[in-house]
Amino acid sequence: MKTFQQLKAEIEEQVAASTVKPDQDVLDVFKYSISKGGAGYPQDNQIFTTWFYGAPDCGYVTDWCYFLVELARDESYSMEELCKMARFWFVQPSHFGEYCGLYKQYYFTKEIDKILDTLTREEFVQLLSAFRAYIANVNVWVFQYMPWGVGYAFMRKDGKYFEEALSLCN
Amino acid sequence: MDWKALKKEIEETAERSVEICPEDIMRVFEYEIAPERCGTGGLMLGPWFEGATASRYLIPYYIYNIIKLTKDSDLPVEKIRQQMNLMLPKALGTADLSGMWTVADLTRRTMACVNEMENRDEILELLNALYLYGSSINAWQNYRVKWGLSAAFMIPTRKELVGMAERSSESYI
Amino acid sequence: MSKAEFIMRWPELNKQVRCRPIHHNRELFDWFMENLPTKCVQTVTVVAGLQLYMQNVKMPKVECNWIQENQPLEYMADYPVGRAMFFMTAGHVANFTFKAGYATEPMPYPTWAEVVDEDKETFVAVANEIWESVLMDKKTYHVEFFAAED
Amino acid sequence: MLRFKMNWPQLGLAVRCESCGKNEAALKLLMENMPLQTVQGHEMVGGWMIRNRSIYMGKRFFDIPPQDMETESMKDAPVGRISLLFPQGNSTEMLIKYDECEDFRSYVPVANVVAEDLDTLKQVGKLQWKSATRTKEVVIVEFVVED
Repeated sequence: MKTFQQLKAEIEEQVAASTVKPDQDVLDVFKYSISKGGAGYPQDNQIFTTWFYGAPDCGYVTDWCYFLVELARDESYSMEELCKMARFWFVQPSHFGEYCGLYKQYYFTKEIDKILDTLTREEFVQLLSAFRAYIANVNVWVFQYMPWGVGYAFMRKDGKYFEEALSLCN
Repeated sequence: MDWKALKKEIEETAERSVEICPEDIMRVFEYEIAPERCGTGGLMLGPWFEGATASRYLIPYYIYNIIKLTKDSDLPVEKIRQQMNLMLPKALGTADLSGMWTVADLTRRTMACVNEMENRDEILELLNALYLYGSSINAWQNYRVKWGLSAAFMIPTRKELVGMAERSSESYI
Repeated sequence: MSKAEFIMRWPELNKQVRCRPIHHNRELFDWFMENLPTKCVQTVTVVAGLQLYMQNVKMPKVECNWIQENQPLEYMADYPVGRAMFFMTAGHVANFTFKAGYATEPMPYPTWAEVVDEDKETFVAVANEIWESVLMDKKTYHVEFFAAED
Repeated sequence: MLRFKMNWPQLGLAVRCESCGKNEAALKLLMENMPLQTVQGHEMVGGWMIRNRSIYMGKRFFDIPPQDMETESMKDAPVGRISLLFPQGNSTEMLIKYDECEDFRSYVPVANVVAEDLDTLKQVGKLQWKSATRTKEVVIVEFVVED
């Protein structure tokens, strides 16, 4: 079991490593389309649904952490309650993120889970803040690699568009 | 704000959405209709990806967790309110901006109601109605997204990756 | 003893199968039975494996009084075809899947029911037909649940 | 007046930024973390905005509670507005409005790109949009305090 300092340092190291250089997990899944955990294989060997559902489950861990840190400011929440909410809120989506190939973030989730009950309120805030910074980097690279240009084939439409289309239908 | 009337409206909307695909989903995911403000550059892939996610988190994930925590940890009314007002606004804004107007409207009015209600069981009744509706939105989105797009993004197997590596010298750059 | 079987039926396909309890989570099965009849739109999971996905199932009569963290779990990749698990179920809304084929998701869920062996072939055929629809012609299917005796 | 610069070394472009009279304490905290750099992105739902999804605040922990900061919707903000989203602890997102947009979501405004540099900002915004939707070039932005 890592100490609070060791784990925070390890997360910060990963933040530094993925700030301007690609996060390896995101590179694998979103640039190379590798299905590391088997996601998408049963559904026609495609990776798009893994991107669509896997990326946000991991990405929204930033918001789960944000909420937990805000609630930690409120002394009426005991550490026990904060730890329970943390486990209710981000362990499962982080685990799904791992299945989608984003291994490192779930490794951190498991390490955080191990020491969660030993943390002081301040350590809880510091550790989740560092973890949130790493997930934010994962988000950066996900949005960097997502093929947004495909959207040019699915452009916003309005009444005028469909009126013109209708006129061409008969 | 009459919470019973709102609950009835949400339940009727949810009941309808068991049978037929909700209007938000047909408008945004099927017909790609959106107002000027929705979708940077007019592209719908952003609203699809972020809009579907925001509406999935807005009700299925956040309301689900508030209901679950209320039951499991005996969350008092003021903490239900605190968590709603903390967790919902950001996702609500993105869902609304992405064209999920009914989802955003019903959620906004539920928040306004809960901020005035005192009886926890009644709050849970209202949140339950919203959770059923949000689950319907989640189900129909899962159905209506144009998954045919997936065919353009195939997973290379280990063997194919090795094959590509062997041919890499053939690549122009 | 509460009724120990429910029917899962797809009206648009005019097909149905029988479902019974499994070795654990019998109280979850009974809770589901107490809330029948009910129904929802039939979708499928699109990442983890071939599963029928029921995300908006109204549980009108008895509120959910359990959480998955307190229940025995099984790993989705391992449990048999035809078995059901509960996912984000709370209050008066159930959310669950029935495994219909090859699944790679290695995550644990509370399993609670299974299609009877004699009906598994029908079940898998229905699941595949609905999966094809989600990917291609987007027909709408519903699924209904009612106690076996009704 | 607090001042900093945004540099895009690979584009050979830079713009000057200054406090906008709102949330000055938040801007001070952010600037105590400079110099810093991040991979720049683009907003995909709300309109013509550069979106930096991970501004790492590793030197100075951001501890201003949200209720102590003024918010504003992006559609009401002037072009050139720099705003934060969920600033907290070691991380914040940052949105930079470089052209018209109708995004009614609320953000924490902290700075403006100076008027003389708005054309340069718009040029960078368009390059970022081209990267996001076509070229996928990785664009790094640097933030440096100006004395």
